[in-house]
Amino acid sequence: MTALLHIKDFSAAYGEVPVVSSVSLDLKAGEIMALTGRNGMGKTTLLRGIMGLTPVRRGTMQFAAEDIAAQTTEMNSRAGIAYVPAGREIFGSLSVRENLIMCARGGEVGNAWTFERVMALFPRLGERINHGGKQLSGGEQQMLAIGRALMTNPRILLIDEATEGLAPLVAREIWRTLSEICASGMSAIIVDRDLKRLSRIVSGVAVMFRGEIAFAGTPAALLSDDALVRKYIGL
Amino acid sequence: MSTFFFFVQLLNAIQYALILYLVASGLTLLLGIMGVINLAHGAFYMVGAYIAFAVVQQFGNFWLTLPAGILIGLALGALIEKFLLSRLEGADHLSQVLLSFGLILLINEGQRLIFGNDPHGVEVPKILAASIPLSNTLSYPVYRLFVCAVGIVFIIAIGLIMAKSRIGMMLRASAENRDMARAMGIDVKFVYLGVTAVGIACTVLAGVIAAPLASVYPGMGDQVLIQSFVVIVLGGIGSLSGALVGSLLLGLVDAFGKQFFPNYAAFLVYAAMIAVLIVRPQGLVRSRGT
Amino acid sequence: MRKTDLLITRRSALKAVGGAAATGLLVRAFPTPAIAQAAPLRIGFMLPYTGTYASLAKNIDGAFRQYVEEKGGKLGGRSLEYVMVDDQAEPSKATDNMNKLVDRDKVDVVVGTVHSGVQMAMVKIARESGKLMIIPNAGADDATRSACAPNIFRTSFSNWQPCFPVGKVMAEKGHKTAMTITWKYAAGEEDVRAFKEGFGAVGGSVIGELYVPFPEVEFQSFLTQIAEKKPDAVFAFFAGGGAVKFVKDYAAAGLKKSVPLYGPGFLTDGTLQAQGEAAEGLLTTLHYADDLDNPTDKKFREGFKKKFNADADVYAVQGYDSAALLGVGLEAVKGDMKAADAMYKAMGAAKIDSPRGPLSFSASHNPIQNIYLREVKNGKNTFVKIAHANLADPGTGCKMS
Amino acid sequence: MNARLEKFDGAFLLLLAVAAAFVPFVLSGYEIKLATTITIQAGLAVALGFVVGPAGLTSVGHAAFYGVAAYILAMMSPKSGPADMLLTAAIAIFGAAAFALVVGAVSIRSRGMYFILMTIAFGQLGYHLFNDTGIGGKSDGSYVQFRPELHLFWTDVSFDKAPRFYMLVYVVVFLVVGACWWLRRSAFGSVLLAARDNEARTRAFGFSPYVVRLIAFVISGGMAGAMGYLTAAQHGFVAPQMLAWHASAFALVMVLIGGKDTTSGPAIGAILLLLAEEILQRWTEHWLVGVGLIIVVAVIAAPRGLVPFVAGLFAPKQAHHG
Repeated sequence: MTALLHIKDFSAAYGEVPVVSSVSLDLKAGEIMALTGRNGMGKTTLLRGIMGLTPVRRGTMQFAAEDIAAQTTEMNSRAGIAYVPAGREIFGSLSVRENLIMCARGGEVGNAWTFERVMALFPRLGERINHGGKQLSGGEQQMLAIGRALMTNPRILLIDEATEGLAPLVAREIWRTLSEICASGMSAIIVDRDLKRLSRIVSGVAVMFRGEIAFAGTPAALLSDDALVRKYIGL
Repeated sequence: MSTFFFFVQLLNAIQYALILYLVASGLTLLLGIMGVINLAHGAFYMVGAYIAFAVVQQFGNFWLTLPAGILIGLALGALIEKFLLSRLEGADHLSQVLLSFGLILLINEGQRLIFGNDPHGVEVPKILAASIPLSNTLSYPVYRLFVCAVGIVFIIAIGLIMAKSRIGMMLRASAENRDMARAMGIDVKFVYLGVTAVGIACTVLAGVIAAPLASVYPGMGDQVLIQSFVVIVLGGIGSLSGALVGSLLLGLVDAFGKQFFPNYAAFLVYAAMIAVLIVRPQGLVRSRGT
Repeated sequence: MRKTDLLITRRSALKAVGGAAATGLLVRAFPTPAIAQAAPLRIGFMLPYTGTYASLAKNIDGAFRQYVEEKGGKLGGRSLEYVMVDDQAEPSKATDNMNKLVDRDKVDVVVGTVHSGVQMAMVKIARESGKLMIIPNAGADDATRSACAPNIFRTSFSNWQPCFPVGKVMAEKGHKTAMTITWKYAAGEEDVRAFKEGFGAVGGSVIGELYVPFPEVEFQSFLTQIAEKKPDAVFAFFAGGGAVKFVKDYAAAGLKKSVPLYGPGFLTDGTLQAQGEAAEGLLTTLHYADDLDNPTDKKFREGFKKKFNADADVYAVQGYDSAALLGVGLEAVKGDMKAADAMYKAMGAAKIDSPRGPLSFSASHNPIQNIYLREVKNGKNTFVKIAHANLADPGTGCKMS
Repeated sequence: MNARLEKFDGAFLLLLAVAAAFVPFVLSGYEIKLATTITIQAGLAVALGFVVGPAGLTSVGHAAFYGVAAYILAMMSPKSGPADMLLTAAIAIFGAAAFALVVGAVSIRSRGMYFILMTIAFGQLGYHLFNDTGIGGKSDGSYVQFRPELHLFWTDVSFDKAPRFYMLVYVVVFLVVGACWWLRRSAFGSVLLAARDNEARTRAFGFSPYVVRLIAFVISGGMAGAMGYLTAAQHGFVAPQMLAWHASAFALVMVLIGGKDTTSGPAIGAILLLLAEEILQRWTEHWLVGVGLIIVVAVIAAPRGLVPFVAGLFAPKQAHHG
């Protein structure tokens, strides 16, 4: 089976400064991958690159066997890539309901994400359905950002900093829903520093260091090597 | 000042505010959603008035001017976005200011080449030509009430579209966070095309409707431009409800300023704007895109 | 007067290296004027060929040429050539534009302009350079009062002239109180002052003065104030697009029936077609009317119509008379402009049979002319009567040396 | 600014300075007056370019500072003889700078579009101040009857003669342009750039971006005032339109055509635009179409301006970065 997402020698830069260089990565349909590493190592840039928000400087990038390196962000979104950015970036001037239904796009019959299904996944959002986006707590904003991404019925979910800055209780709820989403057959790349939680839902993990992939393998292999974890993740 | 004339001035203020709102709403959409500062907006208002003049002269029917104005406005807006504004993507406000300044010169000279320099009048349609007597000296033209009605319908319509429709949500989302809107699959380029077309069509329509009131003459857009900038700054850039508040405020300052401080009417408008911005540097109504 | 110009001799040798300064080369694409007496006289038109007043410029320029053509293309035995500069009615560029005519194009006579602010800048240069200047429209009182000069003539009017007689007209109609409304700019204020002087002289009182910020055209609030104060009559001065809108708004507000509107003729000149029904019956005063029954006017209007396929108006008359006045001067000196004193003397004493009626000049070189009362009938400013015969501007403060 | 552009910038300035020095020797009459006007406008454009470029402030109100200084000269000029140049110039420039301080203090609190609109509003306020009130002669403008004289200890220097007045303008504009050139390269210039590109870093270095921008704005406003003073002295006439936003926008066009990130750019923009106007006016009554087209084409084709564009033509071929 060919990869759903195929990245080879991807490089990106801000101005003159290279941020990501020669990254190669493959993700099969239904596969969940963790992306981790210290701050400023290029994880966000890689995700933005896949989404088309950061221009590809070199390399190839294919999604569902289509070349997407030169595609616009909105074309990528329609092709089935959804993005949950690190800062949540929900639309503060829109209510919770509006944030969701604005993004709705039809999916596979029977398995499509609908407004009701997202509500069922995040009951807490249901309580705040008419509140403005800016009035939500951090955890609620993250739920909304994930829900919004689901409403586009993507084939792959890119989640940056899934639980950063959230209270432990809220983080636990996010993890619960993430595993539920992943279990539904969705592909995903999840960026987070919580290796333990990650390892329960992902099948592979990649560690970024100074713009390159320094380690790729199973979560177990990474966790068993303390030196590796200390060097690249700093726990 | 008697209570009666107080209410007449209030009516004047509201009626003026509604015309201003028609112009300013298009401008604020461009500013808020696209971040484009368009000095040529007043020139489009003039284009509308000349369309009304040309259509009435050609076909003798005022009601044809409304669809004509809307269609030409949409086309003009789409062309300008497609061939000019879209090329400025990533450029700063300076380029926009100057591009639209260049457009002012081109539109003004184009008007002179086509229509010449004489002022023209556009007859009020027969059905609206009457006046309603208010006192033994003063009456109120029905056409002005018609303009009020159009303004109110427009406010409700655009308010509903922005607040309730998915297009409205998309516009607000695009205005707030362009990248995320694109990441959610919104074709921002297309949105921009639509917004420019609609924004300019609003202004052209305002010019069409104002033509029987304002008469039609070269350079008539200049004053409107500055006034609608004041409206937008008062209300907060990109905010339609803010533009409404700003229009009403300016209408009141204008009507009552001329009554009570007749010698300083011109100052008052700018003084009001500067005063508001000293207290609230981002305008009275802060939220964007609503 | 001090001369500031032409103080450096032309150094042809150095000019050869003129290329060093980019400015020089690009601009020197026009011929240097010949000096010989037989050469055509250079007339410099400085008029607002673009912008709000462009139609005025067109008529002034056109009628001037019409007069010259009627005289066989020559005045005082000299043929004429024209240089045109667009002053854009922009005072901040006025000096540069006037310099173009005086220094660059070396014209013999400057004819201009329409806008009072631009005119005042031109007056300064005319005074300093001693160049003959004929004002074909702008009415700023000062141009033929405190700033008057032997070489400055006006063939149009001072702002004072058409407004002063309005008071008398109102009094004759039995009006005792009046309000004034105009733009807040110098011409408007001069007009109102003249009206008040005239109205006061016949015992009328002005109970309110309204000033609209220039060039705004939102009158509704002011009209409400007029309705509230209920004067016997209103004196209004606007021009162009503002005049169109004001007259229409005034009628639409129902004021036309209850409070009669008067004003100087600019309120209805060149704007009647646009004003339509709203202007019918308005009484205005001016030094011209559309149907003055005199032979000169008939001939002039026919000629103008033939040449431009448009009706002549007061601005055209002013342009026509500018040429006539210049003709009187040149005739007196046989086309020799070096005899400036004699020429100006002849011009000052000129008695011109103008389309507007008899035209002569006061000591300050401002027209002495009839001011007519006109009524708008069927889209024409028709003659009613002479409101003030042979009215001369007081010329206050003019010290001609 | 990269090193190549900087070299070009310097070379252009030198070229302009040398060429301009020849003006009184090779030109005469009207041409000297035209050169004087262009030189003054070039000075105004460079001063404006200093806030538009390094400070990142798109001011559409600079004509107000220019006009205020012009009016100060008109109001201080006696009817009977020339005014004292040093005194009136000092007060005019100080007045313009003070006005810039007020406008800046309020406007710079706002960013982006608000700033632009605020400066337009202040400019219009200035226009109405002179147009509507009795200050300085109302809408018909006001005269400077005699060109100011420079009182030195031993003699009075008159600038009535056009070449000599040109030389005065040349010296003043030379100083203004030189000051802008130097300021852009000084430590102050670096802080200004930092405030434009990365506010947080400026704060980290202990500078308030607001204060830094305000200082630049006031300096530029004072320089614009100097140009307004010279214009009033040259023409002997001032009018409210000098302050209106159209005039400000025109100055901005000059800045953009030449290139806001250089010192020479705005000056070159001023020269080209005014010459184009001069030539187009002789050619057609609808010359504004030409000016409009020049502006639109310039914005689309060379948005960074002519000087960077020319410098780019001489750039060594580089590997293309996406």
